[in-house]
Amino acid sequence: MADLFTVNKSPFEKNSLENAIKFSTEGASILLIEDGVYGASKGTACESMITGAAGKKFYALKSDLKARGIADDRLIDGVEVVDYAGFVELVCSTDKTQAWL
Amino acid sequence: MADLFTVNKSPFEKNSLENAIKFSTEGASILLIEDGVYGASKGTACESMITGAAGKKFYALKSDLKARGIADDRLIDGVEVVDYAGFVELVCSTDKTQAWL
Amino acid sequence: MKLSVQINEGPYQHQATDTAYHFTKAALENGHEVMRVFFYHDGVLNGTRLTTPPQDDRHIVNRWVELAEKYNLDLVLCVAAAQRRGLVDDGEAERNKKNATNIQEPFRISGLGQLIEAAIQSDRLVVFGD
Amino acid sequence: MKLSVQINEGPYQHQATDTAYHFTKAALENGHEVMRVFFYHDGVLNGTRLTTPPQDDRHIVNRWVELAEKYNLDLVLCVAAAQRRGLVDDGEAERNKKNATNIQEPFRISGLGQLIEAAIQSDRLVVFGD
Amino acid sequence: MSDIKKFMYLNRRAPYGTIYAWESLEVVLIGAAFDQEVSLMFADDGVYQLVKGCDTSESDMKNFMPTYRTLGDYGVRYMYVDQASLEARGLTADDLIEVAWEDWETEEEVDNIVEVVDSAKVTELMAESDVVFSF
Amino acid sequence: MSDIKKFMYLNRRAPYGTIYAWESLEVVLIGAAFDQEVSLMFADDGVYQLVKGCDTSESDMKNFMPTYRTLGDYGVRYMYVDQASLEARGLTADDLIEVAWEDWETEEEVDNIVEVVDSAKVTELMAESDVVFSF
Repeated sequence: MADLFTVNKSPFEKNSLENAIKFSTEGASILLIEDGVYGASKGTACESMITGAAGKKFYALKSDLKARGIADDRLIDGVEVVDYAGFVELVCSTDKTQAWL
Repeated sequence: MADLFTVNKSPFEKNSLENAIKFSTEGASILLIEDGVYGASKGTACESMITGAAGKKFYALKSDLKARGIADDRLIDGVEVVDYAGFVELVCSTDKTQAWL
Repeated sequence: MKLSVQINEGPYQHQATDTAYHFTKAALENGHEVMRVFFYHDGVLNGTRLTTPPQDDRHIVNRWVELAEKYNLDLVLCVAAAQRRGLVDDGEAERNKKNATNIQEPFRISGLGQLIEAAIQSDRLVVFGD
Repeated sequence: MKLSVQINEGPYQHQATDTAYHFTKAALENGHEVMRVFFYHDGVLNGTRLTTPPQDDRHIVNRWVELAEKYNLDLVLCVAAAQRRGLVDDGEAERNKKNATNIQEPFRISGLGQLIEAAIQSDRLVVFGD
Repeated sequence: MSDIKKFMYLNRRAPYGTIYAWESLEVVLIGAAFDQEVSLMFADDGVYQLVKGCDTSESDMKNFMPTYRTLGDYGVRYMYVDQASLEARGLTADDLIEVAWEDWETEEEVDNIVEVVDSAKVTELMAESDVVFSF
Repeated sequence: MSDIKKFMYLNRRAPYGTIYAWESLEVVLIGAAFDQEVSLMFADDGVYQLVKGCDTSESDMKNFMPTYRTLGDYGVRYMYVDQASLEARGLTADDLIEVAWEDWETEEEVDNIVEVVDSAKVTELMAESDVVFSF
């Protein structure tokens, strides 16, 4: 298994998502939380960060998507929505968790 | 007179400097403070933000430059170094001060 | 699994504490052990009993207390960070000659070694910050 | 000129407070009037008397106090922000049934109207934040 | 200078991830008691503050979207949104809430004071203001 | 799993503008009492933490540069710097402090444990670590 990276910053504000992708290995999981979930939206100027990232799996936290009004049909294809239990499961099923603040 | 914009973020971390330049008028003064002073360095990937900004005047706070080891000979040409008294003077001699956080 | 959690930010200003709380709660509810929640940097401000949030908002401090009581959770504030930011228990009040305390039980103030120990003994350390 | 200052961050975590302090001091030393320093968001944490920073570091809270005493400076903490973050004076302690206070004199707790008033009456409002 | 100043509240941060958006709104509400000319500007991630359909029930945070809708009653006359910021985020005016306004004395009404403006206009509006509040 | 874990302290923030760099260093110092394999990684604005010639006398903040120089004595064996981050900032290894290291038991000595590595190596080193501390 590879690592889990959490990203909590908007990709428009900070380069956290970009660098989490850059510095993670093939097979890594990247979980978008807090303002990080904006990175999961389709049709934005930052969309290609995720659509262009081969070999990584992306997740977004459900309650943070809902709080920000990002409906499921606006998500980039392949981004999986998880709840907090899913977050815990991701932490446990990967080698370690790195907060990419 | 035009406005004073203060920028306290590294241009590598956040788009504050870029947008302060974009949203300020001709003749505006832009003062780099705290981590914002990194934007005043020559030879960086962000250098063109300042060298390419026509019609704006740039300042950098002396004590913040010194704390970060940025010597005078590393400053982009035309960036003026001010101390806190100079900061106060800039605030008073411009129309208003906008913190571009 | 045995998890530990580190929190770098204070309540309300950043969502980090909220996320950490919901994560910790979910971990406990799903049968995992949470060895320790370590509050560092402004995170120590989670441990004050003097907050009065608006009635229509969540009470972040009390939420931690209830979780700690239900699961016997170890809530540790870093002493160095607490001193800088004015978080004081009886011991600290005596040592630093302060005439009041503001810590909420069962938060406790201890050293950074508690974070290192948690990192060594836990299967996972999960960090929440700004 | 008549200036006012707004501070959005707490001490130590962000440099904003340091910058605001040096700016305010320079303004006063250069003959300007500083009508008010208004502490908002985590900025209210500047007003606690319970901090004990390391001896080789600056004492941010005391620095404000000394400046206030020398220049009769008005240091105002926003009441709503203070309640969320556990900054308490005698009045707040009584109102919200808290058994301790942590405010440092001459900081005072008041409403957001004090910020609006400062913005109206001052020639310049200068904001320091994150 | 007259007693009436042009106040602009500059919003450049996303809601919920930090408290700045909400505590900034609290200033606007309190400020209504003072008779100033008030506008709000949303740029960068600040445009997210006005996106419709936010539901904070699962995240246990206070949903302050309803408060934005009442701003017309709190003396706010103009709410501007930077077009480039909106477009970069794949959003249009249709994704944003509407805020109505009515002058109780003159009975003048405006259906929606939320207005998308280009960058040059943002610059002009900020420059025209007497005080810009940043959070 | 053995009792010895590989700890990595990940530094991605500039010094002084926030306290994270300094309080992160305090963890490293305290952590020296525990026998783990410790490395520090500097990337993004974190590379600024190692720049020579900082002088905080005028800003009244504590200068913690001297503390970095002593890290070899605190059990830190490796200090890595991301090359791309360094180059984007117009810096080279010559701009950074040097940190010496000596193993008191074996008398093995290293003049400078600060090493500039490429992005692939950063990824590899992080992946190899058992715990990554973020501040």
